[in-house]
Amino acid sequence: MTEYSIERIREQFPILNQQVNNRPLVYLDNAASNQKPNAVVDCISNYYTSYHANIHRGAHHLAQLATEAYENARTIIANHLNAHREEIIFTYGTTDGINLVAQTWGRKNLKQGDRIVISGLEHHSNLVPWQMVAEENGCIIDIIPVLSDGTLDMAVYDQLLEKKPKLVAVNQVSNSLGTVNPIGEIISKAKNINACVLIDGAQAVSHFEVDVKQLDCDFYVFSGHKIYGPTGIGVLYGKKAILEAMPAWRGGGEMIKSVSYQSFSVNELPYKFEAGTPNIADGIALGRAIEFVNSLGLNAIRAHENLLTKTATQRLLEVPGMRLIGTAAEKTSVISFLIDGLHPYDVGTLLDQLGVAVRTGHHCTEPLMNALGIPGTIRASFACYNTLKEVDIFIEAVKKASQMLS
Amino acid sequence: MTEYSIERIREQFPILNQQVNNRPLVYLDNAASNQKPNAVVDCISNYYTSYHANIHRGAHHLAQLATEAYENARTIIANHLNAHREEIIFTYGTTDGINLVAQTWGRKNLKQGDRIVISGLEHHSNLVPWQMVAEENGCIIDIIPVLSDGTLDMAVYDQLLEKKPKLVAVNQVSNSLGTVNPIGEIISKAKNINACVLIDGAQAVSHFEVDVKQLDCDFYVFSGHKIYGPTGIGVLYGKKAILEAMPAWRGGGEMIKSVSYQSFSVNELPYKFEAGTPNIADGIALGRAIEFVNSLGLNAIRAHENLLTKTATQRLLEVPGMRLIGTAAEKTSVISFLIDGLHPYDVGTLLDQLGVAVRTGHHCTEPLMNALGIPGTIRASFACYNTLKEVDIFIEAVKKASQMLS
Amino acid sequence: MTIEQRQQEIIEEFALFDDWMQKYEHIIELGKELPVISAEYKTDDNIIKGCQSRVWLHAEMLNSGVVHFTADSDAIITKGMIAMMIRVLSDQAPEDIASADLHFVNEIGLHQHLSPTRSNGLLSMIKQMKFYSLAFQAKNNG
Amino acid sequence: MTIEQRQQEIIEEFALFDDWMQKYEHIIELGKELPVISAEYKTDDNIIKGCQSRVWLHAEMLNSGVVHFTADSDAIITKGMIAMMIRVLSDQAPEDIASADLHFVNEIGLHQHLSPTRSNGLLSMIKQMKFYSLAFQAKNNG
Ligand SMILES: Cc1ncc(COP(=O)(O)O)c(C=O)c1O
Ligand SMILES: Cc1ncc(COP(=O)(O)O)c(C=O)c1O
Repeated sequence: MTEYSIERIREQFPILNQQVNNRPLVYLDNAASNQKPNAVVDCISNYYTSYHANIHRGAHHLAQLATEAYENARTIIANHLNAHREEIIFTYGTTDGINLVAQTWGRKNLKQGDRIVISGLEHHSNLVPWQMVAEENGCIIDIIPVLSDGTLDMAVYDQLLEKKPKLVAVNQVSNSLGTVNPIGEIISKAKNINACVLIDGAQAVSHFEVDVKQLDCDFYVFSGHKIYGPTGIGVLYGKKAILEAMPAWRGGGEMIKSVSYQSFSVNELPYKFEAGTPNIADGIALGRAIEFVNSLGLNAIRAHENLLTKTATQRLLEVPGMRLIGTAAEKTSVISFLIDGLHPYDVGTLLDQLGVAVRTGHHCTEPLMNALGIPGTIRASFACYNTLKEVDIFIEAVKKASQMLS
Repeated sequence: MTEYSIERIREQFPILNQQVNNRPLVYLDNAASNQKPNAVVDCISNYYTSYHANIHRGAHHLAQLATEAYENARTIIANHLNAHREEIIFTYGTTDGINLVAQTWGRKNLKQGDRIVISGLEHHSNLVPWQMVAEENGCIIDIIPVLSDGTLDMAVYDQLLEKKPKLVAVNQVSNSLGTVNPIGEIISKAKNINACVLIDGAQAVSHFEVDVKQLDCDFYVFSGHKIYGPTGIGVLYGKKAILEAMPAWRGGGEMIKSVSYQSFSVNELPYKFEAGTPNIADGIALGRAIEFVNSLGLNAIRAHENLLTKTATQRLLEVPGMRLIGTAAEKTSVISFLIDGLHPYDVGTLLDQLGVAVRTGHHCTEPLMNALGIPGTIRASFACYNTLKEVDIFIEAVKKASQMLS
Repeated sequence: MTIEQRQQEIIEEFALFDDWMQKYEHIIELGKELPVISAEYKTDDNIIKGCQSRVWLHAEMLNSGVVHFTADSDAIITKGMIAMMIRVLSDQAPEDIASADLHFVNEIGLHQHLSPTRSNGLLSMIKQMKFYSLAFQAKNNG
Repeated sequence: MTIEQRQQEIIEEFALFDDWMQKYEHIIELGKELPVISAEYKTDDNIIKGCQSRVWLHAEMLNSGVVHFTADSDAIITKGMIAMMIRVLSDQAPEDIASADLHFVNEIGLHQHLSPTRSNGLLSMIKQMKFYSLAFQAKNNG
């Protein structure tokens, strides 16, 4: 492994090199979406300026180049997750992927009275799709409660499993608190009772290597834009046998083997779930984004992010009235906090004036915020390109904002 | 209006300026996907290198810039179609848009025994989604037959309307034959019996101005990549009252007003149908693509394309055994043809060797090909940047290929 | 004073500030000084829910024919912005409120707080103020 | 001749051509010369459906222990490619067919015809040829 050179990394992210409100931008909204290295941006431009064409079935040169690049991205992703090519479905994002599973596997297999277990930490995208199926098919959703430190109450999980749920759907990492959930344990216990397991990896893929075979989950979903790739593209991994047994979702070109005015038959995997012209450019660029993280190494990225997170967490405690939300032992580079008496929106607004971009609000986990009895949090999250210098600026900015508001 | 300067237009499409198999590329696969002007490509790069952030709810500067640009694109599209902002739903493409309507409006309103009218010219994407709903809900699909010249049998359409279909779903322009359908008449007759009307505008938007209010259709869908915009983005227009009455489709972040562990309430239009992080970059770039076509003027583009199409059609008849498929009086710049005794794949392969990119096969209209009793066609289609010189090269290439294969 | 004169007054006030910090300190001050909305009006009925901060708004028509607003927010910067909105629009004739163009927000460089993307409830609050005014006006004319 | 020797033969044959046109003329010629598959084998059972062109493939195990292939296509270039595949793989031992690396396609510059994107049925045909060989081999050993 080469040395982790933060300068060389930042050179690849020109967006970071700008002033916001006359201050250097400190971008700490990475859990919402991280920035894209030049390699990814150039990959998109290069596609459009040299080999764009609609893919598959095209007998001409550009169509061939575009198809090869797109399918090559699928292979990169498959290798990265330790999956087979046919198990990698291109979606438009995590939300799209979860809805795909809910509307196909879910509507088919979840029957009246069946139970679905999700965690209290879930993003709306891993909650609402299940509420929709549950309402349609008459299922019951059980919630694994969240303890005060932001970890899941695994004792209750064990009890919920006794009710023999058909599905367990949890995130690997909480977007609001950064909690890393024990998905190994969650999956193996669910497998013991033959429950199907979906893992929402949106917040995990930019921090951890993921081996779906070893995890043994049935579905794994993530978004390109959270792993230094473009918006509008995502991945659904599914075990081959399960994908094969699932009905198709979107109908249209490409997902069919044969069509008459009366009926259609479906194409083989993965195309069965990829109706219409796909997001070719961003699919190719997602492959490039994965090569980017692998070039740095996810372990190296995580070590760097851990240093930033630990430093920032300690120094935040210097701020009077500081209240950290989510203090699990295992966390990614997310710090959610509140300051006594101050509204997150006010703090966020002043941080923005100081050039520091954080997110405030419920982070699309409204039920979690209600369970914790808070209106939302201020959330700072670090990526591979953030620096200790930026941690300093962030801390000073929080202090300044806190002063102005008190 | 400024003069139509083909040189100045081509300068904006660097992809066209390349050699394929040692010959200048002649790109005539525009009906599958047209190429992107620099303005669109730069718009994407510029987004990622200067103001990418997750949109909506973000209190910081980059999030604000990104949100404004994305919502501004929505306004550009709304103005272009003469619709209201809330009536413009960003989708991931035509296929995604039609499935959205089929799975929400369709599943809710199409009941056992209800009839759906589609045309015999439909792309699989405007057929399979309806077959799926029809199978689930027990509906009947009626087909408006295609006459030998590639136009619709409007007398049969009148008869089908007597059976009081709930839905009429047709394309404005056939992708395989280029036939321009009389959608004004189709819509007004359908409205007389209160049928809902969906227009698939995928092949229309790069050739015609579209005024959805004047058309009075209920839904209008198209893809960005067919109007000089990026892949992975599309538009669904729907009448406000209908969109409001429709259930949501994808569940997740952004499409909700409020969520508890037990239930959710939906957000207002258009967000109700836009779950999850949208394709921000490509949404913004689609706005730019529409500004591009408007800068040339769709009438000017069409006049230019008509000249190319007319010239090419006449000259193709010089080729022995030439059989034009689709000879409607009103056509866009699509020429589908066969040469007696030759397989389309063979012709396409040799044209590719000669630098000419055409599409061969059934063009995702397999039932139409079967109805016409042909295995597929060779399809050449022109865009704003093609030239009379390229028509020459194309004709010579067809002659050469035909010679080699005979 | 007309709505326009009140806007001018605020613009002049803000012209005194050298930097954003003074400006925000002033807004925070205004927020703190905003008269408390009476508890009976701080109800769920009167809530305007932004994602980021919540706003309560109450409107009543006074006998003098002007609309009187009281409001509150859980966020202090939002509250400061509200204070300015009320200063400009409260106790004005409903037709003037309904047609008011609040250009001062732009001119003092705070337009970002009215962006729909902030979802702090402010934009909806202004819509709601105008809506109340139209309703009162209709009732008067009716 | 082994599979490898037959591949070398084809590579040398193609080395004679100066340009792509001669190459394709040769493939078209090969397509025309491909022995007709007997009608009884040109059935829907034996069809390999590409989107662009269709391929029919029949395989049988001869008493001599080699696998004999006959095939056809509706497209002449596909047929020419088939002719070469048959020339290389037909009448070889099943284990050799199953493990064959058809590098000649690359070397004569026609790999694009084996791309999955062409969907001309060729790639599936080769898969099917190997699959038959494996099946025959298993039967022999069984
Ligand atoms: C008429 C028509 N409808 C629908 C589609 C599907 O569009 P997309 O593949 O972009 O979803 C196409 C293009 O392929 C088309 O030409
Ligand atoms: C844990 C988690 N799940 C799901 C999502 C939804 O992802 P997307 O908005 O990209 O569809 C997100 C991100 O917003 C997330 O953090």
